Amino acid sequence: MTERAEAIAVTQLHKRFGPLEVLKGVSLTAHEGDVIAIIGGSGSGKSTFLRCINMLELPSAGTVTIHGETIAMKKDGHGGMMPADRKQVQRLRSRLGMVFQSFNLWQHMTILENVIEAPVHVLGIRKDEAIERAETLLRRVGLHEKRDAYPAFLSGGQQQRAAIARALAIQPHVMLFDEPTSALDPELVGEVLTVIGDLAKEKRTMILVTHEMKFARNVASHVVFLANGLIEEQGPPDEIFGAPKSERLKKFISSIH
Amino acid sequence: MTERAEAIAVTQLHKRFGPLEVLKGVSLTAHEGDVIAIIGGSGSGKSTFLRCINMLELPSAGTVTIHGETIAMKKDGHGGMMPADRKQVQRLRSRLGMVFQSFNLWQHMTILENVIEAPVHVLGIRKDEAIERAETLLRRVGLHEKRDAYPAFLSGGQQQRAAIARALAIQPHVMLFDEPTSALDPELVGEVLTVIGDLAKEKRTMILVTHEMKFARNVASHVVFLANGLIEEQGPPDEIFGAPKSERLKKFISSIH
Amino acid sequence: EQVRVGFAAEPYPPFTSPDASGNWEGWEVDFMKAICAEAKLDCVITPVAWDGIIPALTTNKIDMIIGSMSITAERQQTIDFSDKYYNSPPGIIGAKDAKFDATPEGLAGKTLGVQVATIHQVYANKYFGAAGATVKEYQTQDEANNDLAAGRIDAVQADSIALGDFLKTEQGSACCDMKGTVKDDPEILGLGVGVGLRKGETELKDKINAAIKAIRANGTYDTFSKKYFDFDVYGG
Amino acid sequence: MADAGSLINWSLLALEPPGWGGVLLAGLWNSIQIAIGGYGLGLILGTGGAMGKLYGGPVTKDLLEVYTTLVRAVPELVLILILYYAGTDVLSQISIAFGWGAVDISGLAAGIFVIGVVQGAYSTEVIRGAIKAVPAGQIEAARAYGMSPTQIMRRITLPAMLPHAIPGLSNLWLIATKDTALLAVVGFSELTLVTRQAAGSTKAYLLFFCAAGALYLMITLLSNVLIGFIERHYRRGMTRTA
Amino acid sequence: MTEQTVSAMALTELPSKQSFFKPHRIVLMAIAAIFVFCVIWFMRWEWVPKYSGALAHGVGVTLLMLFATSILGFFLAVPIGLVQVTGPWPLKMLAKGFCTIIRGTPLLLQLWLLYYGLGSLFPQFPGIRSSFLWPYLREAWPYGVAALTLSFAAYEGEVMRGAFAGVPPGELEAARAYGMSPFTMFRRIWLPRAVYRALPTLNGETVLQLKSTPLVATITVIDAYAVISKVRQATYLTYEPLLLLALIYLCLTAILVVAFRYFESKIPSRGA
Ligand SMILES: Nc1ncnc2c1ncn2[C@@H]1O[C@H](COP(=O)(O)OP(=O)(O)OP(=O)(O)O)[C@@H](O)[C@H]1O
Ligand SMILES: Nc1ncnc2c1ncn2[C@@H]1O[C@H](COP(=O)(O)OP(=O)(O)OP(=O)(O)O)[C@@H](O)[C@H]1O
Ligand SMILES: [Mg+2]
Ligand SMILES: [Mg+2]
Repeated sequence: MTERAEAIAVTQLHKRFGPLEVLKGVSLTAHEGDVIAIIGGSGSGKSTFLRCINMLELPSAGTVTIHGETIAMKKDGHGGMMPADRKQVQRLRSRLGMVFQSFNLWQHMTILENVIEAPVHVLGIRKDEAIERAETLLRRVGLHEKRDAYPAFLSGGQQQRAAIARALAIQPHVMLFDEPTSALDPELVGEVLTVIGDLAKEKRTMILVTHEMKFARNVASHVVFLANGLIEEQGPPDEIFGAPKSERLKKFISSIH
Repeated sequence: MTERAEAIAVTQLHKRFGPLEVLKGVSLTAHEGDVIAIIGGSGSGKSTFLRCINMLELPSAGTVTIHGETIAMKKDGHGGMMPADRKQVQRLRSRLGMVFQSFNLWQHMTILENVIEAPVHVLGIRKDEAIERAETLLRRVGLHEKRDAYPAFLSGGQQQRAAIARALAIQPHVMLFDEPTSALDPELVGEVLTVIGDLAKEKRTMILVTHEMKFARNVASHVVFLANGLIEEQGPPDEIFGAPKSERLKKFISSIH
Repeated sequence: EQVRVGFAAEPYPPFTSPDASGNWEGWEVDFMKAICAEAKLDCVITPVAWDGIIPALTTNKIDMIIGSMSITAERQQTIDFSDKYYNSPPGIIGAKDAKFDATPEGLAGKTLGVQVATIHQVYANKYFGAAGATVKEYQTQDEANNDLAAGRIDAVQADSIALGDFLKTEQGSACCDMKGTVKDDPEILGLGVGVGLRKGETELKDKINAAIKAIRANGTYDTFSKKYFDFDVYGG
Repeated sequence: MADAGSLINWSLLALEPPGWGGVLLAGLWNSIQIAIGGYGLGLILGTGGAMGKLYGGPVTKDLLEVYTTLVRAVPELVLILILYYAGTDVLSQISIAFGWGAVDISGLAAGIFVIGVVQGAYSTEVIRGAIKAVPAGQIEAARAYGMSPTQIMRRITLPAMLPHAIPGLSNLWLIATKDTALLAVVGFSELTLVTRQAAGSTKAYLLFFCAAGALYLMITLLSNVLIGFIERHYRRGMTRTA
Repeated sequence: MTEQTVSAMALTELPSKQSFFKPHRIVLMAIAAIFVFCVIWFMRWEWVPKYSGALAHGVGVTLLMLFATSILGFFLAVPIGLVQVTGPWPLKMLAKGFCTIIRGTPLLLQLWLLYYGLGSLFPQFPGIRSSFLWPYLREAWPYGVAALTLSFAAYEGEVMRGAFAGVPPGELEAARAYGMSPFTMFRRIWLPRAVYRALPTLNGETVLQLKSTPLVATITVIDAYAVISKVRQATYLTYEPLLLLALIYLCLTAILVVAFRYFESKIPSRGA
């Protein structure tokens, strides 16, 4: 365990929206190869936590360290914080592959164009090389024959798999998933979970927010239960699901099943 | 039974849409006070039959007699039939209160205006009198306090009850219901069925197309099973539901439960 | 019976121009009043767009044109004219500090402004345009003058009386002076200015001709002309 | 230069002569009259046109299609010239043919006619779209209660389509007010032409064009306020999201 | 027939694509053909050859005006639309005010204001008169281009505002999440996405712009309309030149519409 490098370290993350304190000091470390599942009730701050990691939300306090590099923050004028160096944020973001609940594929580009966009225009990879790599990825998520289709013509499950390929294309250190299946019809959930499961088997570092408890139990190496902006309990999936300690978690697990 | 007058008599009604013959000769008589439930599979022609009664669809052959007055038909140029006298159709229509599956309340009028529209502008009743009567009706369907609201601001159940009040306002000889509850959420179905049930208790003549078998069994005096454009079986509800004879009806009833 | 008298809706001093109360005044307005009084016609002033004034006449929007319209053979194919009621040669003005003559050679390479649908437009295109001048066509005389004063064009060809009036204004006297009159070409420049009439309305034409004769004979013509000109506008 | 001073000579805008304010306002009044008249005529033509396009026979439909296509494809300026000369000519020919005698079409009437015909084509499309947006069930319900076709049109279809038509119709009104300016090219004394006259007579071009611009802008802004009221009134039956 | 008259089906019916040549159409077309024949036969067209060169030139000027001002106007419209969506409030107000003023006043007036109003001020400044710009400021077309460009920018600016605002925020967020800089995100995602959305409206606006170009003739630019005006004055014909002009614009509009349809068809319809 100890020999594996730290992929992401978050310390004492606070986030408030006006009067509402959504995160009240959350610390979490993901080593390389970890698959961390974040669970918790609606409004418990799961999405906010994930979005703070890549600065889509600016934390109010706390630090985020990605692959050993801490994002430098400075005070903004209004009592919050903002990145001191925009370029650093852009660089570190390109090491995190985010997959959104609602896919957010770029509708004006074909699937292939979606996948090569960030490699070419952010990482500066040559276009033919990017295409080659993209085709491999699309084949892996089973979408190779759809590469020239526009997102609007794909089913939700296919769109989400394309979004996963897009995230993988930047060869991220860590993949972040925010409820990647909750916008899908039940029949389509399976295909996306299979792809994510395969990634987990490859020991790719992942942090995923999910409501699919069975899935979390199967693939996660570590489960974090967020409640009221704090980590109420964490541990290996068997412990969390098999022998929950806190009352809240017990109630949460029973309500889910 | 025999002393009661004929409210509606339909004889040998045929209806074809291009090559498709939807009704292949349906005859039905409703006496005053009858509550006739029409049941049948999807596409069996129930709606078409109901719509032919008030000439929203023009029958291809057959006669419709309302309260002893037969709608005069003539040949149109294309092998079909059309009413010989438009005025007669308009007059007879105003004796039939139709309640649609999708309510079809007039969106630009308040509930009260919806209810008085036909009495004032078709029957020529004085406006204050119409309002008085409308208020009574709205109170009866439990919508009195909503009389100045616009339909878009009402729930589906409330809208359907308003539509029933609107149909009752013309003091129709016969009420026609075409699946009045199937556009409603399950929780709202109850309120509408209660209102219709009350009407049935008052011995108001009604023909209703419905998928609510339990309801049909409770309120109908006579049940008609349409299949493939013909009346496959008809009789009192207990016979139809309790001891169906034809194979089709047996299958239909078992599939519903 | 009402007779609608059309002329250009834009200022064309000193012949027709609107004043601040919305009335029209000028020599031609006085002339119109005089002949209408003489011929016992109930005339109403109907300003129309100059470039559409002949269509306006032929499509019955107006009944006659009193708008400094020269009698030319070409126009006579479409409309009729009364006898002439004034005549003045076309002149050319230009910026004071520019030295050139009102000849094709003098104007070569220069930009010359004219009003559309006038004899000046036809003339300028035939003589100056062909000799290397750029002819720029304006909807109204006033705009041509204004562009000359603004230095956008080098010269303006127009009726010498109208130009003289412009040169008397503050703007005109500051910028420009008369460069001379152009060589005559009766076929284009016509035989003076007449009242435009629809073809075939001979009765009206006779009335007008009689009225013109009458006001010239009884001195009315000279009386109102004196208010504007110190020379004989009727011409030779 | 002489007009450097007159650029800010506000007295030129005085309402009484020698100020030209009165003339501008008279021009504005003419513009408004034409806009209202032309818009009204356009609405009548548009309603008729929409009916014809929706319920008319095949010949009516095709003819109306030609009308709306032509009018929408040819510049207003050209249409105004054609209609001003040819249209009014044809009108009076028709009137003579019917034995009503030559109609004396005033500039105002011609302006209203011209703007009206142009507006008619646009409102036809707006109203047609709005009528098509009325749910078919609403009309079916009216038929089921025994309303006659004209009653349905008057009581149900037209009022029900209004909320859908109002945005398009308000746009058309703003276009109508601005299109009146094009009548300047046929010499009609509306605001733009009198502005040109005033500017030409006084050489204070900038002042008068800005003043006229302000007047047009005022019409637009006032109309926007009014349209807001109307829209709120007619959309009261619709949900906020609709 | 009444049932068909108010038939609910008629309300939802799409334009029938069946046969273009229905019996009544053939009759109508025959009538139209007779009409066209009458127009050609009985009206005077002998002037056409004489002016065809000038007319071709005029159409060229019209098209040049159209394309120059649409393209320039579009480039102006992008920032105008953008600042209304994201800009700081002073810029937002400025853009909004600009759109309101331009859209609230007639283009003809704007044109005259620029050419006769502003244009007659310039020569009063000797500095301008002696500058290299003067040869252009003397001409009429720069004013025409300026007025048409501003007008297009204002109308299209409103369209672009809607288009920018309509791009789903999630797609922009995705761009940020992959480390795009704000400029890259704008160039690669936001702008193209907004333009695709605006394309159908752009078609309509361009046709409107074409229909506005003849106004430049009133400030001495020789476009197709001006050439026809010249014909009218030279020939004293009332109808024929105008009919030809209408036909020319009809063809130009048709070409524009077809061209835009072609571009639109290249874009995924469900995606746009
Ligand atoms: N931009 C924002 N402004 C204000 N409040 C916000 C914002 N984003 C989130 N919140 C609030 O923060 C709280 C946590 O939100 P978050 O989306 O992180 O919850 P979640 O755990 O992801 O819930 P869910 O399972 O429903 O997605 C909620 O109460 C939410 O209303
Ligand atoms: N206007 C029409 N044109 C062509 N076919 C039609 C039309 N209206 C109904 N049909 C066809 O007629 C058949 C019977 O339709 P109808 O609506 O009467 O069935 P139904 O018994 O009411 O079914 P459901 O329970 O689904 O409402 C169906 O096959 C339908 O597709
Ligand atoms: Mg969430
Ligand atoms: Mg049905």
